[in-house]
Amino acid sequence: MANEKWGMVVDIDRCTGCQACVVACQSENNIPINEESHFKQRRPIEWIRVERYWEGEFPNIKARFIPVMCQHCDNAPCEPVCPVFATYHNEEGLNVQVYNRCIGTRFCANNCPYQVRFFNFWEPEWPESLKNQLNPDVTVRSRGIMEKCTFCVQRIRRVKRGERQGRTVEDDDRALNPACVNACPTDTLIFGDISDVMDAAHNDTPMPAEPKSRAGRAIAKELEEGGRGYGLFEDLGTRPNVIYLKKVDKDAAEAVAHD
Amino acid sequence: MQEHIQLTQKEINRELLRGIFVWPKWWFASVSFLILVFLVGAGAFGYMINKGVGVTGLNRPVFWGVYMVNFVFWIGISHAGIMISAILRLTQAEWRRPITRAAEVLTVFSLMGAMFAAALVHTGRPWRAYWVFPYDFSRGVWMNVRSPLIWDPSAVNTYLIASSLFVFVALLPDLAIVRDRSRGWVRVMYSFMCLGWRGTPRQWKLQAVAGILLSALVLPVFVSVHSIVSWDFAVQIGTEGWHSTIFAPYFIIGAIHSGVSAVVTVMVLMVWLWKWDNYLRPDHFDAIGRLLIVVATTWFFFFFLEWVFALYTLEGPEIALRELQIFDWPMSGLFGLFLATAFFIPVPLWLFKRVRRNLLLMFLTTLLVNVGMWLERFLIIVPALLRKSPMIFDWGTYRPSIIEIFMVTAVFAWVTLGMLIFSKVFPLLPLFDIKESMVGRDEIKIGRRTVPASIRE
Amino acid sequence: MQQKPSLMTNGASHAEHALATPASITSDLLEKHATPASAFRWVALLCTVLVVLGVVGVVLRMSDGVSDKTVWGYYAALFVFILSTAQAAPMVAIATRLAKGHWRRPISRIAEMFTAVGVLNLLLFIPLLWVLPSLEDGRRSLWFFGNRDIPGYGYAPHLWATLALLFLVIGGIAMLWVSCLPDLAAIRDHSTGRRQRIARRMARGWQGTTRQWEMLDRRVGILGAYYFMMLVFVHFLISVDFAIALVPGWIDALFPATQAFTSLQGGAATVLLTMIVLRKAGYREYIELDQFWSLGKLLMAMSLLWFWFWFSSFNILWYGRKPNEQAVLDLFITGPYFWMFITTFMLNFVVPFFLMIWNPIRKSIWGPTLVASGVLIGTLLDRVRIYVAAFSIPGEDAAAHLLEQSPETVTPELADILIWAGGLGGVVLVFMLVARLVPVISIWEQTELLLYKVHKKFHRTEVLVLGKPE
Amino acid sequence: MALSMNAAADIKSVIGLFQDPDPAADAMDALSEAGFTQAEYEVLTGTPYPEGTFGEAEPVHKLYRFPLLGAACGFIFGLLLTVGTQIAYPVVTGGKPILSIPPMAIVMYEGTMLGAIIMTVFGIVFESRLPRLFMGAYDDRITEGYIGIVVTTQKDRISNAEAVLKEAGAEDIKRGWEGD
Repeated sequence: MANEKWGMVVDIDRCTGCQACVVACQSENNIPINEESHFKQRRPIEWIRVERYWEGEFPNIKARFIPVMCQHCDNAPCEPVCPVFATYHNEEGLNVQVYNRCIGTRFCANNCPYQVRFFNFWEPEWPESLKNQLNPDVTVRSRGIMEKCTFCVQRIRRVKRGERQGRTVEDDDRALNPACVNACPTDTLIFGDISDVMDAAHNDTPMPAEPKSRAGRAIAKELEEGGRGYGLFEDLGTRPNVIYLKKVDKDAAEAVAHD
Repeated sequence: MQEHIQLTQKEINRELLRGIFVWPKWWFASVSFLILVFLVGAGAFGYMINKGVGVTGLNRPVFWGVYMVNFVFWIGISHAGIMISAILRLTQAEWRRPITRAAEVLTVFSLMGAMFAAALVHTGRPWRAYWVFPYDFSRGVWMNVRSPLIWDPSAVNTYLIASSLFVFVALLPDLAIVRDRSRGWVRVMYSFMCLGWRGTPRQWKLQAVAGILLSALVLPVFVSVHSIVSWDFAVQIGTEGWHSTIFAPYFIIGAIHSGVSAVVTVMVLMVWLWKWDNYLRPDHFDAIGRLLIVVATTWFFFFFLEWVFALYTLEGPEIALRELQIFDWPMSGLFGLFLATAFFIPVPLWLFKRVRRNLLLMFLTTLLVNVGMWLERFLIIVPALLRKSPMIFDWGTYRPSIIEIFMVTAVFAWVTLGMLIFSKVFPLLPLFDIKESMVGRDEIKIGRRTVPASIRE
Repeated sequence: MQQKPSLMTNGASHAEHALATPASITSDLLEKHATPASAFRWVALLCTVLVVLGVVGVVLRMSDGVSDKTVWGYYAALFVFILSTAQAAPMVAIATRLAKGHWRRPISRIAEMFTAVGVLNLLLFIPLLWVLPSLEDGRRSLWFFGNRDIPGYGYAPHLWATLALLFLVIGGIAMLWVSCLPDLAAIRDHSTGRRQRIARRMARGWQGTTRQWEMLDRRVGILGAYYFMMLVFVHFLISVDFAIALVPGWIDALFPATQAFTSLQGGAATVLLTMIVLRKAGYREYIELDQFWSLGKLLMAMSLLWFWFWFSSFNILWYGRKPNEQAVLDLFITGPYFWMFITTFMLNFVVPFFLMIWNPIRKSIWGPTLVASGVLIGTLLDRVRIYVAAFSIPGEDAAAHLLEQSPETVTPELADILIWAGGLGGVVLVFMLVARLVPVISIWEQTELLLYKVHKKFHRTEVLVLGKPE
Repeated sequence: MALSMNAAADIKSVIGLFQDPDPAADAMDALSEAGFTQAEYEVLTGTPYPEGTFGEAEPVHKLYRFPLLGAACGFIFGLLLTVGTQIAYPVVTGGKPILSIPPMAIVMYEGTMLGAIIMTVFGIVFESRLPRLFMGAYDDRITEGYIGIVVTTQKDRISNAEAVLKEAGAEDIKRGWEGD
């Protein structure tokens, strides 16, 4: 059978900007604590970030949230520019980063339209009290190299190792889902194998009747009737594997209707 | 050229080998000062390796800063040598003779500066930078040929090797001259370096052929090098304002603009420091000044094209970037300074023959040009990164740290140091070439006027 | 003594003009000019017939109307082809004069005479003004600053392109006239009847005073620089508003420079072909190996630059992989015009470079001529590829940001073939008409060469001494 | 080996120094009249003179073969490098083909030029008959504008050569195996 292609659905309509995904990601992936100084230096490391935009004037002002993580593009601009193959596309559709291999040219970061690649300007540090909460499955990245969201590849690996011992990869398995997905209280983030759906979408063939995963189902539904699905900066042709679902904004809809 | 200064070969030897056999005070003073500056830069580099790239002003999204600016700038300067010597050799311009070697040597040292002090130090883990070379270590992982950062080393190394060999071949006859003037172990050293040159007709003929053949071979390399450097930026779709097809020619012509200006600066210094004004006549500055006018105007045309097409798309992010460049302080100030120094002050001045023949003015204007061209690279690289993403959430600022400034100045020190030391060990003006021009010089009498002429065999 | 020219001699063979004197050159050239070769009449007749056919073709085209610009593609291509060959030819004279190359002297007049062809191109340009859609339909344009309230704003491209072309032609003809003055005076003094009357009227009382010569020198230089800048500017306007702006999603900042540059290649090729014809027409002892050799070198350098310009664009678009860039690549290179592109690539880069790199071929009469004819065909196909494709984009797509799918290849109809025949015939005809007015070899530059080029004995050998007046 | 040593032993060289080109050229003629072959005498100058100034034979060289050879080697090297490394480690990046022509073309181009230039310089040194270990008869004044004519021949004919040179008006005559 064909390999999986891991992808994610981000339903912006459900996002409350609670930042639970950010915290979960930080603790799962051994990301150093972003202290105030990091933000002052404009060097925070946040594999997933929730961008907040204000819309309109007070009092009828709206907060808009959009969680952005690595889009694991099929045509990832960051990959071909790396001189040493430190980042490439693996057979599961993941855009992987090889920490040992990276020499820190930061070329990939410049060529990423989504700003989701991060450079270790300093040696990462944790307060003594947190030394024991580091995740043993995840490398601690030294200074001078790039890092980014991996869709928690360590969790995928753990489950797939189990697969060989008879356990199968079930859809929406909490052991499989990335930390951010498990942490999301409003079910904004849906993770799964979207190979069948994306192939159909890219080849303009009809959507599969029964997509493999819940994420796939959501995408298929929205691309078919809902029409809310889109990818970030689609006009760049990067073919992201993270599909965003538009916000349903009644006021805006009415405003449009009135004009 | 116009005036005739016929000197015996004895005089030429005595004056042009002054650099080797005389030890002026200013030389020791400047060399020791430059070594100091260079060491400070080296110390800064060590500190950065020790602490991490965090000690620079770089941040997200400005991942490339003045290191890259410096890299492009020095690659640009390195284009002077081949531009001058190769093109003028091929067109057999008589006035090239005293200039060529200084230009080529400038090429060699600025290339080294660009490679080590700029391209290398800007990586996060410099001690692993050798992985960009085809070196199959135990993991069996090769470099990624599809990356412009692999094209870069291949091109820059080719150019460095080529230009060094170019200098070496043209040095052989002059090394023989030094050998015959020196005694003891110095003589041994020089006779070793000049490979036992004797000056048979065969050797002279091959010198002539070599000059033309090597020029023809190095020119394509010179074009490819800066094109590839420009593609480091132009292939990127992630950064607004870099993804433009014009970058290769735009960078090349800009490089020639700054490079030829740098050569003029060096020429003036040679006159002032080594008193070689019998060989670098006002006519030479006149001719090269005219060349500069043409180059600068062409460069301005490409600059104009680049801007036209940036605005032509009328895309939001592009407009935001251009607004940052021309309206937001401090970029606006830098932009104005860049335009004034790179084009609008020097070029109108060069239009006057009196200015072109005035060493001091040429010195100042050409220095201005290079200030402007450094700023140009800065304004291409940094603002584009500041306005990198359409998501205004990520727009940032950048201020180079003292560490970065130390390392940038160290590169300037390195190149100047290189030139000074070279001028002490080797003849910086090609003696045999100048002697040839004296032999081959002739004049044609037309009525009362004598027109300077030269023998073409 | 006839010595084999070595690398240093710049190809000057010592026998050349050994016995020539100013008087002999002048009388010989005037005599050749007064009595053209026997074939002259027949060629002129043939060209006139072609021009008539061309007019018929244009009329046919007109009958299709100007609403659908697709059918006008080949017409536009012809216009740009003439712009980038005949109208670029004068650059050969201008550039080499700037570089004080003595080898240019026999051919600089040939190059300058092509400025007159601009008149033909001005006429050809008129119908395009109606064909090109106005900006009101929202297509992108160079004139993004245009204020939409100004009446007729939509026709900014038409206006500026026309003006630029006009000034180009005027400046060019002025340059030709100024540099012809001494020769016209010579005709005036050594001829009778109508030719003398015309020459007198055109020579404007040239006497050859020192002041007049200085004026001539300065004016020719200034007009040359002006012509070059105008040429680049015209290419810029035409290529942006008549090609790039018509193709949605085509953002190629280099293209105007590429077209301007490749036009220089076409110009050099044009001059080379004219040279070989004139050699046949009895100017053999003036247009010699040296000229072919030097232009051959020029062609080699330009073929390399051609590849460089092309690759600079292609590499960026290929690497970027944006959808709009992929669409443009498909339209111009991999798609309907694939074979046309391959032929251009061969004729403008591969063949010139790999033939001209061999000195034996470069240093011959037939070698550069062969390559030049190839280059001309290549330039022709290139212009057809760009402009026919651009004109074949349906108008409604113009406002889009992405070309959804490239249109079919457009094949020339009878009218197009007639127009092309007429256009090319017209170029030759204009050149021949000018050749009746002024000598095709510049008399004064040839005689001037005698002052600066001397063969001397140098100890045991003979050397060529070239004077470089400042 | 020993034989060649002996041969080298009785091959001697002598140099005559001239101020001006004309007497030097006369000396060359005189030498040829005296029965010395073109291979036995050559002129040394401190600066390039136009070919044939002293009536010497125009030197022929095969320099143009070297860059072609070098270019061929460099091109093949570049081809093997690009193709080989990509196939040895086939990793997909950015959806580009494993063997992408444009990047390969760039690297192969640089390889070609590098090979051509290195071989050219090698060719120049080789064709100039350098490096030369034993200088033979030579004088420092040559790089001061003097023109030297070196005769390299059997020991027994050296004196004859010296006579010819003196006859032609050499200012100074030095033997290769004496002095310096």
